[in-house]
Amino acid sequence: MKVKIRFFAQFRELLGTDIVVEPSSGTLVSSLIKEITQKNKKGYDAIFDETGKFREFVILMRNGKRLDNSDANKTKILDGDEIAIFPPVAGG
Amino acid sequence: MKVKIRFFAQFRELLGTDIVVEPSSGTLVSSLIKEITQKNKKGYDAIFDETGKFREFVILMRNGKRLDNSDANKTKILDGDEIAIFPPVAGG
Amino acid sequence: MIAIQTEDVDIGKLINDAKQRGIGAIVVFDGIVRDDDIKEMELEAYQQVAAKELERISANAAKKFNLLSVDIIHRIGRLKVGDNILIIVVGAGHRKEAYEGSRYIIETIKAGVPIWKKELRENGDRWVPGEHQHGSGTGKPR
Amino acid sequence: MIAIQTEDVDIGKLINDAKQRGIGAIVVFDGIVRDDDIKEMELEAYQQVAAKELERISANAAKKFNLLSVDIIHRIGRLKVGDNILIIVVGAGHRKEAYEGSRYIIETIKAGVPIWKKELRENGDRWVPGEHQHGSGTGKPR
Repeated sequence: MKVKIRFFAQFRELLGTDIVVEPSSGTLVSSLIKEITQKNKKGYDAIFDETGKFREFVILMRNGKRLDNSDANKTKILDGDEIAIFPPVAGG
Repeated sequence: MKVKIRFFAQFRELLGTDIVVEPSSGTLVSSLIKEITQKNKKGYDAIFDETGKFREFVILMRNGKRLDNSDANKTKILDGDEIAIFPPVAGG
Repeated sequence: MIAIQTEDVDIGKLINDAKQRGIGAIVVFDGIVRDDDIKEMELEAYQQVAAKELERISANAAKKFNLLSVDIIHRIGRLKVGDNILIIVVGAGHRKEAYEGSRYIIETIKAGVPIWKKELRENGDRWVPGEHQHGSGTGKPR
Repeated sequence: MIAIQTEDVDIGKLINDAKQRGIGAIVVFDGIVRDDDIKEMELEAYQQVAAKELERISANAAKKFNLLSVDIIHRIGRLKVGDNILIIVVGAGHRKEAYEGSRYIIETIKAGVPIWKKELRENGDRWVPGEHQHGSGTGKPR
């Protein structure tokens, strides 16, 4: 299956954006993000704390809808999903 | 002495505006207005109640400054004064 | 720019001109002749006093809300539905000040600047009653 | 008109186009790049989601405050000091609705629309921290 990962703002600068990956069936959202961010220590540290949990301010979206950080540990990625990871917004 | 009387809005329609009069020295503001409005009953009634007092909503100004209606009975007209009489404002 | 005038004004230009050092937010209020079954509206001002009042309101608002820029243009004369009556443009460092300053100015104008409006209607003309009570008494305006 | 775009917009024209049956008050909010020692500002959006959010905020505001007209244009890309960032034009029957609707829209945008700003400064760039806390926890954003 194919999934698109999108980082924004600081996270994009560290990790890139529009990353297409092909995870195996049953992969959890949190595992997939962890796997992708491993490639850049600063990027990983910006998103996860020392215990490997999402930092409190990190926002996740799955197909344009908020996904609670704690639910990301229970939610399986589906084919065609778009997962967005970003810091607090600052528009306006 | 010369004094200018200015009515606005409804009062202007009934009584005219920029009326230049030459009252005798010592004339009170209220007396002068009463004298001028006598010429038009509707105009007089719009400004004064049955007892001859200014209606509550009538606003007076002397040289661009608010003159309390009750003070108009004690205030003498001076040469060059501009007296304005108008209903509640409705700008904006 | 503070003015009481018959002419309309270019709001886009006012906004551009308001941009100056320190400005992060501009709020514009535009009061418009509404189509309440009226044909036209006729506005009248006690010009000298109203202009001085607008200057005073502008200065007070600038001080009270840290406004960096204030324009108030109040039109008089004959206006038709959709025409601008009153345009207020304020600029400030931040949005809170700009919104609050703008609102303060319109409310203060409504409360006390000597300007009057008459609606010209099919079924007869009507002087618009003010929103506030201004006489020395406590009764209602007619 | 609801848009997230790089181009600027003609505010005077937006105001004119907003005039329609029933409108008595228009309030414009214009958010501007302030000269806080910055050279330029770079704006980035999660475009599809942000546009949908703006549509939703516009519809909610219209319903909640009886707005007859709502435009929201949020700019992205590289902007310089004095440039418009966000323009909100709302039209309503009366001023109270127009002011409150406008304020509601800007506050709701600030609180949750996925758009980010980076200040480009002489002494290094800086991502502007949001005004609100959005994660699932209670800690402060960095």
